[in-house]
Amino acid sequence: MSITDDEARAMVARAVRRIVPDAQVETLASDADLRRTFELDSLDFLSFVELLVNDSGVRIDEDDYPDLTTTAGCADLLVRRSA
Amino acid sequence: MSRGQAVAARPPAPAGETHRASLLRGMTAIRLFEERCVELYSAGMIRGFLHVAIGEEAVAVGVMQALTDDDSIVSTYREHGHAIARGVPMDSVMAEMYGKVTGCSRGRGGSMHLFDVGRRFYGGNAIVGGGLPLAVGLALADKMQGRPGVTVCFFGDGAYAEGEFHECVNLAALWQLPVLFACENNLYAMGTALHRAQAETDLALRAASYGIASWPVDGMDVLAVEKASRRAVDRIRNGGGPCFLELRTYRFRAHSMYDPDRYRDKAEIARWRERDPIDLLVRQLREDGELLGEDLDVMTAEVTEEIDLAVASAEAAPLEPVEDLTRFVYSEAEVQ
Amino acid sequence: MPSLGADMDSGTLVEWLVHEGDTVHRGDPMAVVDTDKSAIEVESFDEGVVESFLVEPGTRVAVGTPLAALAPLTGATAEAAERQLPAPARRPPARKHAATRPPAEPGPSTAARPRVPKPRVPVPVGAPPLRHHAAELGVDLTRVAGTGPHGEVTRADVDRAAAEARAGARPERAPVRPETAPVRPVARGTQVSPYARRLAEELGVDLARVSSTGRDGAVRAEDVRRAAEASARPPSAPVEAREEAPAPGAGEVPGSWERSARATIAALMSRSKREIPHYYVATTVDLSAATEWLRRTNRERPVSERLVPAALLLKTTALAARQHPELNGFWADGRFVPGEDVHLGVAVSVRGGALVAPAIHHTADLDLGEVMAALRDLVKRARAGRLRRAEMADPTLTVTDLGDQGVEEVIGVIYPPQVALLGVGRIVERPWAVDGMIGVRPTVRLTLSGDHRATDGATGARFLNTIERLLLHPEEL
Amino acid sequence: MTTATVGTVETTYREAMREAIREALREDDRVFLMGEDVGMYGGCFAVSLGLLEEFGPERVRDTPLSESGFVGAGVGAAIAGMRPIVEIMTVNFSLLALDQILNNAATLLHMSGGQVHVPLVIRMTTGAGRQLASQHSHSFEGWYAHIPGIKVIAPATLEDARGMLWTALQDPDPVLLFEHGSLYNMSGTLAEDAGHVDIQRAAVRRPGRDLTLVSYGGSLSKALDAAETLAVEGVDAEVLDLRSLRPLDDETIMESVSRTHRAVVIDEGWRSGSLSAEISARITEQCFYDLDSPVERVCSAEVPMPYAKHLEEAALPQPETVVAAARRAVG
Repeated sequence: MSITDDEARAMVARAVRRIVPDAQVETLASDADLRRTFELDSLDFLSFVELLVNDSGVRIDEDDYPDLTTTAGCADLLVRRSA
Repeated sequence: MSRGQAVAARPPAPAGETHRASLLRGMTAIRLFEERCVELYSAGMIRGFLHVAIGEEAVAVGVMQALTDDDSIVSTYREHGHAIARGVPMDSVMAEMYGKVTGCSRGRGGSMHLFDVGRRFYGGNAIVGGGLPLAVGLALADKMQGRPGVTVCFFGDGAYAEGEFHECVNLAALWQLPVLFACENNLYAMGTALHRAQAETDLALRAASYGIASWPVDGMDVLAVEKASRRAVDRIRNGGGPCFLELRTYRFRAHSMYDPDRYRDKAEIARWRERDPIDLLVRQLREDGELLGEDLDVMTAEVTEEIDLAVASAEAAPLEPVEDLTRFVYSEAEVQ
Repeated sequence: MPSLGADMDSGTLVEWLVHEGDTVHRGDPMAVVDTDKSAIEVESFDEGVVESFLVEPGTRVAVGTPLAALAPLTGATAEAAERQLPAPARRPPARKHAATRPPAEPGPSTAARPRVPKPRVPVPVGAPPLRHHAAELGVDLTRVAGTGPHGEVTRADVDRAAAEARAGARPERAPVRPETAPVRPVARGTQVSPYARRLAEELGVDLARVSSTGRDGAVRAEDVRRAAEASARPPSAPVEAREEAPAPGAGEVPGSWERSARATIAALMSRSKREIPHYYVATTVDLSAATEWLRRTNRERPVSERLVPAALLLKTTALAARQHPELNGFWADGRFVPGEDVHLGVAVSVRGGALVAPAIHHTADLDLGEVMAALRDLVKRARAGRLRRAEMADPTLTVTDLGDQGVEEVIGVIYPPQVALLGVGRIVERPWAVDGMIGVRPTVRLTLSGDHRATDGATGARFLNTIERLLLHPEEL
Repeated sequence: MTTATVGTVETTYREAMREAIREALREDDRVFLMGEDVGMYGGCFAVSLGLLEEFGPERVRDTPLSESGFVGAGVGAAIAGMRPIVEIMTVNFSLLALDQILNNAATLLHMSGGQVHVPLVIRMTTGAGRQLASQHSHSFEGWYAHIPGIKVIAPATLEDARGMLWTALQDPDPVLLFEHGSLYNMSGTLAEDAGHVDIQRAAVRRPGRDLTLVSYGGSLSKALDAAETLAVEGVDAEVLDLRSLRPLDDETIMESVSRTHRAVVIDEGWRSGSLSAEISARITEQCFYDLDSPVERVCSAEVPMPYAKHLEEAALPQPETVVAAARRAVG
């Protein structure tokens, strides 16, 4: 079933908050670099990707990582892949 | 609290006092004792809950006439009259309400839980209907050990609605146990009039449905109560099975000291006061010449003095040491 | 043998109610069976003629054991059976729990008389006179305060008076008090609270040297903090050298836990620099084979089992530590003590600045998937403050991977009492000469800090070369 | 209730609870109040005074003294779509109805495979401290909090007395609401539009750093008093009000204890097998590595409650015994 843009953004926010509980996700610009803003190391980022996959059911490979630097990027990928 | 206390601890009746005069003395003792309690409660000397039976004295005195030392009594939280009529000394009842260690329950029971095992007075019970199963148990033990005792269980029209009443009367009838179910029907369960709690208000009629002898009795006439009680207890002692007496009586005061008594109209109370059990007997004794001139005043003075002594000794009596707080939670070694 | 109760697994045949050759219909009672709870009539579920009994009365058989053989109704007997059969007798539905019918009493029934208990002779009124009891205990009745009704002296009062008289001689064992007084744990020897024990681990405080100031003799957090601060100050250093904790309000004041963790690390690092003569050797390793292998492997693995480069580096380091045991152990009492196996310490930065280096046990024996899982679990628990004592206590060699923080080279300080530390930088695309040709390769810079008391630079260099060789053939890990 | 400053009213715990019942009766015609002497008598503790006159005998129903009978009837009415508020005069008499509460109210949903809901609220007065002796002074919240299938709540403040009932009535499962007998006369200010409150979260009534005092219902005020005494001695105690006894809000409890590293649980039940025992076990299970001293418990002495005042006070948890326990915990 396809995912709307809002649903995708919510999934991204939820995933970030699960990794960094006190993250101010609401005020985050949709083009801000997630890894730098929240100091996500490679393990955190892997967990982040894992959460997105579980939530959305969409397949994400390492080659997709470059698209996942920002919230907008993540959301677009989720929407595109689930259509 | 030693066991096997001699029963009659009240000062002996003056020589030559007729039986009916002694009934009057008994009722007067209860009336004056409870009126004093009301005063002491208002003065803050007695605390917690206090339920007086002023107006129902004929029931206590009348029923007790039919009992011997072998018989047992289970009462309710409106129990001062039953205890005193049974012979529990006034000073130990008063001390109990002062919370003193010389009280009949060491100050741990208070007005609602008076105990005197020596006189087989197995306490008041604050859970309405809570005493019924105890009475059935006591009667069962007496019967199984071949003891001649009868167990009287006092309870009110309120308890009549409890499931436990049904269970216990049925059980007693089923096993033909020596129980006298003494229902003190004062028409009110705290704030609920009988007709608002019972579809059928003739309690004696309904009790008969359990296949036991069951009579209504004028609970304001001590002689009628005595006659009915003797008839019932004799029937029980001769193996006639449990009996039910609906003692139709009335309490002149509220349910308890807390009760603003909004649920009864004054006219009804006035009507019942015209049949005050003490006035009824006094009038009769005067007509038959058994009560002359100031005999009543002398009796009243004697009883009042007895109450004064009881209050004085209660005030002077010691408290239970706090270290004893956890005693008697389990039976101690020396209690056989 | 039917099952007649939820907890029934066998039954005893009591008697037959039919004879061989009888015709039985559905629902006819055929036998009586005892189920340990009661005897129950068993009915036939079929029609037929009783051919033979398979079980003798009195024998116990498991549920399901056939009891009798029924021959099918032959023509003649079938019609006969049909005719007398009333309207099809519906078998009474089997009651959910077995119908307990009164047992068919074989002999003259002696209704069991309710057992009348032996009449208990009521205690004779008036137990032995109090005077006699008092005399026995040497108690003067006149001086005893009575607590019975209206002041009467009771037996308990006499006993209490006697006990007070014997106050000098302590009763051998206090009477067992019913469930009233809470039993307070008395601290024997130096008992240590769990929180204090955890703090001691983090602050590197040796509990044996901590004295308790707590009222019940237990060592508490405060005692451990005081000990940590004391050991952090080198005894000779003048007092003012101890820097005060930042005044509250100066920026974000780290919570008490972080402040204490900071104190721990300060103490540890100062001791390391004071006591350990560090030497450093470094090399840059070509990771193209490793990263290519990783990408191919990860494509087949579900996201939950995907590997990160750090796992690869940990595995190769562990294998290298096995080949160079002199770097894998501790410096204690002036000599090198080898670790009994390779337990790699992984430096984890906990949000809020503190740093802990818990161990992955037997790292060399784990396959890459297991190393990855252990790494993820360790980091998660470290950040939640839920590390186990063992993990904190004994890493044999520590790896600090600050690649994620973006630095290319890490020249670290060894964690005493270990004798080596591997610093790992960021994976960087660098110009790289291979067979005289220039290309671009993903590379990482590895730096080994070594304790010169335990090993020399040459050992460190050989260790790094081993790691490099292992990384060229990732498929063999 | 009298209007104090703008937007708030001077009221008592009893009046706040009465207003909650009145609101429920007014807003939802499925709601009715049933119990002994709740109508003509106005309620044994005068909580339902005036409600019979306002809503009539159908919606404010006096019952015979048959606890098992009328509590069971409440269960039936709830199943059939009503939202009864059954008042059992005191927790002491609830033992007569324990079978109906446990074997019916708490169990029907599960037994019926999720078909039968019992949206029933049972209110009971609880606790000791008024010299009512052994049979009238019990505190069985811990027993009921043991039963799966029901929720158990204990309003200790005016806001909770006013706001918990409505939320409980919306709950599809039975909710037992315990009112400590000593709280009825508690007075204070309440927002005029004080609304409905949640019934599952604990609340920090006094933030602190050095230890956590866990309490509920009638014990909350004793914990707050103890905290003030401790403050003078330089010990900064955090006071938690559980509000919900089943389910227990573990998250709030553990967050606090893992921060303060010490815990004292105050509970009027008897120590053995009490609610405080459960809370202490959970703290030891979930915060073991944060504990700097054993979890302390301040409970009633394990005796039938005596009548005499000095004995009852000795038997009950008191601010002084809480302070003593706190000192032991801080070590």
